[in-house]
Amino acid sequence: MQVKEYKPLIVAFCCNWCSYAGADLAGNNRLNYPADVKIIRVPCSCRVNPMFILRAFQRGADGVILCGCHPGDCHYTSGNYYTRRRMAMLFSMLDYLGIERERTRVEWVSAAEGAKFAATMNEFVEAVSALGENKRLEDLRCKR
Amino acid sequence: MQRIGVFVCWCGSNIAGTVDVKAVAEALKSEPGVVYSTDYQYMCSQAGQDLIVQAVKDNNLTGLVICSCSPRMHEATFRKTAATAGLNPYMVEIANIREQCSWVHKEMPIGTEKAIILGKAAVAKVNLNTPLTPGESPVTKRALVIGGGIAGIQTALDIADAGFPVDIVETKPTIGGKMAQLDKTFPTLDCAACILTPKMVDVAQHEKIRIFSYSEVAEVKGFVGNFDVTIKKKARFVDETKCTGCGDCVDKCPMKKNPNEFNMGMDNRPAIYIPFAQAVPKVATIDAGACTMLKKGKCGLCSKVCGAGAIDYTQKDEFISEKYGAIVVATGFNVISMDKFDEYAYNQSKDVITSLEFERLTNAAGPTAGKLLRPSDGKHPHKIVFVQCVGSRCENCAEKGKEYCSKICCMYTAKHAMLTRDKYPDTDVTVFYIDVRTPGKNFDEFYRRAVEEFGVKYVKGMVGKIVPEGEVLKVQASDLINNKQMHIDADLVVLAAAIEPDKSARPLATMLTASMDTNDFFTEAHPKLRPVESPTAGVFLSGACQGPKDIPETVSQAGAAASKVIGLLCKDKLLGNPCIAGSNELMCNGCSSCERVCPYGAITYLDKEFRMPDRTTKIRRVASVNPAVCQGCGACTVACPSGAMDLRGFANDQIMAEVDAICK
Amino acid sequence: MKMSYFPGCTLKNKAKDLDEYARKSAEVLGITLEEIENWQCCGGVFTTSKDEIATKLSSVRALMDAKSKEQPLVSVCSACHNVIKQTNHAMRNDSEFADKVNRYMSENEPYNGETEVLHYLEMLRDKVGFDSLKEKVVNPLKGKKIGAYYGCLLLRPNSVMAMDDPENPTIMEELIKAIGATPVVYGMRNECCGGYVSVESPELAKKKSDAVVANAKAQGADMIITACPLCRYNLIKNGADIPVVYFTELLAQALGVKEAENE
Amino acid sequence: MNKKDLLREEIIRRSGVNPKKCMKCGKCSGTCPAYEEMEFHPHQFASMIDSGDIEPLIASESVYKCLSCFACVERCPRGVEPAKLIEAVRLSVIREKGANRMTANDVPAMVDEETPQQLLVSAFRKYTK
Amino acid sequence: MQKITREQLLDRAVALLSDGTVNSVLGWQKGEFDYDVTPHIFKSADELKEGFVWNDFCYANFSKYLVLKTDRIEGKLLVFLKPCDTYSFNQLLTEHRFDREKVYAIGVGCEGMVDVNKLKAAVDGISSIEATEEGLKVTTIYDDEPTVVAIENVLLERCVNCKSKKHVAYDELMGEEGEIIDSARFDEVAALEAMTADERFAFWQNELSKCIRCNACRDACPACTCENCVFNNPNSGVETKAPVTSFEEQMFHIIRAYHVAGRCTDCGECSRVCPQNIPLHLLNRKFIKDINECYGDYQAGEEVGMRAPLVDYTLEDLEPGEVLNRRGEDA
Repeated sequence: MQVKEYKPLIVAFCCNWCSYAGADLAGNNRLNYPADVKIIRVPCSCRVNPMFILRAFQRGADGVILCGCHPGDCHYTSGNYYTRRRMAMLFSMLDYLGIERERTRVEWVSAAEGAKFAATMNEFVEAVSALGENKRLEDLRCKR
Repeated sequence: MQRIGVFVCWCGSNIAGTVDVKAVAEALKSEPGVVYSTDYQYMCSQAGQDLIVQAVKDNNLTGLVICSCSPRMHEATFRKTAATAGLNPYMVEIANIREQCSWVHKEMPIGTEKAIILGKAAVAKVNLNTPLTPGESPVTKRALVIGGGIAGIQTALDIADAGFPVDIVETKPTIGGKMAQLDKTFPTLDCAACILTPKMVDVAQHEKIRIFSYSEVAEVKGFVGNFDVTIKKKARFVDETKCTGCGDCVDKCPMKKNPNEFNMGMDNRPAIYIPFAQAVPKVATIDAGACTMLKKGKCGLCSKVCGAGAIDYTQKDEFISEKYGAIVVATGFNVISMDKFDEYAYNQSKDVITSLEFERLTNAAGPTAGKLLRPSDGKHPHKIVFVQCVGSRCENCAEKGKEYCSKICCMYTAKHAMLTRDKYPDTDVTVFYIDVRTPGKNFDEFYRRAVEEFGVKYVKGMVGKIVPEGEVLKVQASDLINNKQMHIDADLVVLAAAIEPDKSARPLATMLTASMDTNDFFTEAHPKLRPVESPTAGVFLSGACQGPKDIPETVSQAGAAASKVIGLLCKDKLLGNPCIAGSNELMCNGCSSCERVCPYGAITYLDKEFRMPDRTTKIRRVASVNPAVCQGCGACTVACPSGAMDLRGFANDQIMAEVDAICK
Repeated sequence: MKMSYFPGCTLKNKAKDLDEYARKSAEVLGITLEEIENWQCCGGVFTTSKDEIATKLSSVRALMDAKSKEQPLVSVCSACHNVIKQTNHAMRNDSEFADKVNRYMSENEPYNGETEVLHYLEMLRDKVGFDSLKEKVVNPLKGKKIGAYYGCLLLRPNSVMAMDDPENPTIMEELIKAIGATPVVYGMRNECCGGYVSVESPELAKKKSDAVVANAKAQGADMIITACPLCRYNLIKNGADIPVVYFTELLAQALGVKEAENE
Repeated sequence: MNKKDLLREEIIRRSGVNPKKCMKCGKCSGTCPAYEEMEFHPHQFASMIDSGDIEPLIASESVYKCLSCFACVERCPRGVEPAKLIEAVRLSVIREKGANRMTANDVPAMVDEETPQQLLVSAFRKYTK
Repeated sequence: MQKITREQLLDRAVALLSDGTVNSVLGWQKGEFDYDVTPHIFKSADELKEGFVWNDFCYANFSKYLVLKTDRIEGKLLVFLKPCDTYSFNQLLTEHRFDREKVYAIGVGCEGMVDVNKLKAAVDGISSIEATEEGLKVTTIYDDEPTVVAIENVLLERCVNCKSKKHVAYDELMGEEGEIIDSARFDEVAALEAMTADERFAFWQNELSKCIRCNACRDACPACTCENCVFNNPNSGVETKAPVTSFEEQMFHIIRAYHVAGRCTDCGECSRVCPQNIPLHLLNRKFIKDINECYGDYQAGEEVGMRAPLVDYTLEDLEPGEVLNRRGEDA
């Protein structure tokens, strides 16, 4: 019997001004990355509520990546600085709870960095695939 | 329940080559709310758009999902299509199945599967979309310019020439700013007064311009198009409407020994004074700290000699309130204090001066009537050393100097050196430099002329120590090219002191909720594309308050700021972006978290009365978002612990629905 | 008020005056200087190298001694002060260095730079106050035009010494005013006298010392005061033609604990 | 890492100074009181250490000419601290076996009546291991 | 044993009531057992004399009560605040959660409060408790001779790791002012951090699986004063009263800890009230420790008006990846 190849489910939140445009540029340049990545457009990385990320995990996402403008380049001047703190604290907490750190990531991708977007996604999917299915967050409250 | 139509675009083979568009249209048909689903070769073509309009009419659609190229490409197009079909333009969502699907994946089954998921997410979102209408706000057709230097003057003139009234607020008794203190201007060497004073007169005579001199901005409220500003007119103890500027009072005043700010303290002025002959307004001002009448009630001489009866010792600070549609900041710069650089002996010798002091020494209206004489003994200096980059480009001396390059020093030093050699060929002039930075039209040519035609000695190296000894200043410096240490007995040393934003800028920025960098220069909305706008809507930047600038740059930025202001004031109403934050007052805690993260100062708080379930009332502090100021970043929505703050168009439940659709 | 006192080797030999008058004057001003027992020589210069431990231990011992008594540590000699203050700064801010030292010292309680290190001049300014010093002056040194000579060790590096403006210091000028004399400010007052180089390049030291004295004289000084024995030695040896004395001598004189010398 | 780079690393670590911060203004050499006596000047120490060209510095007398007066450290606009670099090179020299520049035997010739102990102590610290 | 006596507090409360400074008193009231002490609003001197207590069981942090109670009463409310309570008091003021003008705060020195669970574990069948210099003299239903329990052995966790004996807010202080304490409160967090991810997961899975979602932690938490909690709000997208998903169930503690991050004063009420004895404070303390390490020391509530670290930033902040890996790759 052939085992079905494991395909991770990846949610990518991209800010409208830099990273979403970077993802579009990756498309324009036909740079491949796995279809496991599904992008959700937000105005700014600072719009991403930790609850969205937790919700994605809880609904079965294996990895969540948040992309925004590089620090200093935020369309709204300071949004990504808040993102940086919020996500640093959230991810550190998930790590503390024993959730694999490779499942979460923040990456700054500019509108010109189509190649970086594709490379980041390839790398992230690979890292998450290596971990396998995301069970821990779901099992955190269910000791078997 | 929404009635959603799904429209899958082939984009020729761009999408259809990797995505089975028919399968996508078919799959999305069974999603909740979807009542119509189809595909077409080019959705963005006129035929494609007509197809959408027809489908809306035939099926009474309330929301549209377009599976096509990136929303950055055609979102605006399809919103217009929706409007044509009689829908609210914000009832459209795009599933990006080209750039983020067909173009990055190769295999049809994989592309199709992903396109369906992206389509489902868009459907899930549209289900929760609500019609949005951009807010409108009126525009007060009057501009405020803060600062009356060349930047403020130029901006005010340009705005006023376009027909809008402008007020200039200047903290000094006269407009003119730093440029009025300069002698000649590089690289053309025209006299600063000759080109500036006519502009000052234009300002004074312009029927659309009012000058509030000796005044400060005390309070700013409101937002773009609707600022409420309180201006504090400081008591000058002279009735501006009566004073003719004849100067009789100035001549008679017995309190003559007060440092003359206009001449950088190198000579004295009386307690009642007019800063300089071409001052605008040409009105006397009494220095309350120096006047014996005001301090002790004795004297009153100026009042006695004033034929116009303009002296008023009882004058009080006056507060004026005015409405403005736009505010231009033009607060300019100052040279930094040389106190912390006493290796250059600025505090030990009068003959060590800053470049701005040198300007006054060479200016015909200056303390020496334009003759270059040493401040200590009035002798003509025969050996002059110029030191560049004093306090500029300092890495770790934040309390001493500045990390940035002050930009103008290379050129004015070349100018000073050249003019000195031109007027006094017997004077030996040495300039110590780290780098000579002359990017600008005719700038490097100018510097080369100083060296090649005027014989100014440029030495690559830095002065390490200056020791006053007797009549001379012993200058010890390095000459890096010749690898030697130099010792010069100079008569005069001129320090190219770094420049810094005026001290009034920081409190002003707070009032305006305009952001600043760590050096207290105002931040622009975008460093390349919006260089004369502050991120705060309706606040514009002119001149050196935004960064070091020379006169040509300042004037062009002043004009650019004016054109932005004119563009704003031309509008009768401002249409906002409807995708903005809004607070649910029933859930708001009034905790101020959202206010603290808002980059635009769009959030204020109101005390609001609420009816409680037990029929009592309760007054609570709740957040209120100003729709004209909010730009819709969403930072507040995450800072809000109770979830009261949400973002229209990207609401919590909408994004959550997208997440759910993708992760299903 | 009692304070720990680190005299240093020179003050016990060639510069006994500096020591004696420092103590006597302090007594008048209500401060008892308690000499640290078994102090060891500071080493004269602070080695800035991060991997030098041994040469800094004598300072650490003195600092720990003062800490155990909960007293500030006062020194008069500029060199001792410089070495001790820099060592203390390193103990406070360079944890790697402090760890190594503490391991070596193996005392019960690690030392982390807690002691307050004061130069005698700082003690006068910050603990006594020049105003109250002025009140205690019995022989104001009227008419004397005195150039204060700081040299390098008192002021630099300012990030550590933090005693005064390193380019325009005033602490000694304030002292001169307090004892009734007139300070003469001159540019060379914070330049080097030649220091230890005088052992092998006396000509360099001479050049440096001459420049200092010439500048002080040109600006009108008829006397130079200093806190550093080596500065004084270099200036005198290289032919200073105005008196070069320790500041403590003049202080003692003004406070009436030293007989005025025949002038 | 080759020997040259090792030496560079060593000097940088020991001094705690980053010579890359130097903007080559030459203020250190403008301020240096021992400039005339030095073959290599403070700004050259920064620049040569940065480029790994350290052997000539080690071979030069310049390391003994620095007065450790810290004027260059105080006045450097970029916080490069040249005196600490010179000190680090000097230590490389005197820590070599037998490289002490001064011995106790030299002392009698150097002192006079008034020589303060401080002078000898400092000189020993500077010239010997 | 507390240094301040019940009588001292009582006298002062009665005096403030009678001179009209305040018109009611938020204090502790005697319950069924000596260790049952409940918050109560006293309206009169008689009521106070009857029911007011001050002893080693007055652990409740009153700050949160001010949010609800100050709106409901006429005039001023007198409140007694232990040092740790004052931090919550300031934090709530920072967040404009009550009107300072309506409160008269008396800072009360505190010698540490007793963990009833620990006491019960030490002594079975408690019938009465008396505080003495030697410790708690506990009489039981089994023995005639009372048992003496040293208070150090039965202190609340938050008192064992007391962070401050200093009051940061009050109108009036009773007793001596203490100091901020350099406590070892982060040691447990550090120990967890030092574990492997698997061990941490096992630890937390074991702890959090005990949760019965009673909401006691949220209800006691002085930072959880939202007008409407996200978990009760049908529009938040996360509410699950009609449990179509188990999102709230699974994520409750993470989201709650995140929502109070930077605002939590580490008062320890969450762990104290948890009926399942889950060490919830270790979640909040993790955030506090991370914030201290990454953004500089910050104590919520130290001053009124401070900008909480998560609504602030610097240009040089660490990247999330750097924060995660700052102690090296995963242990």
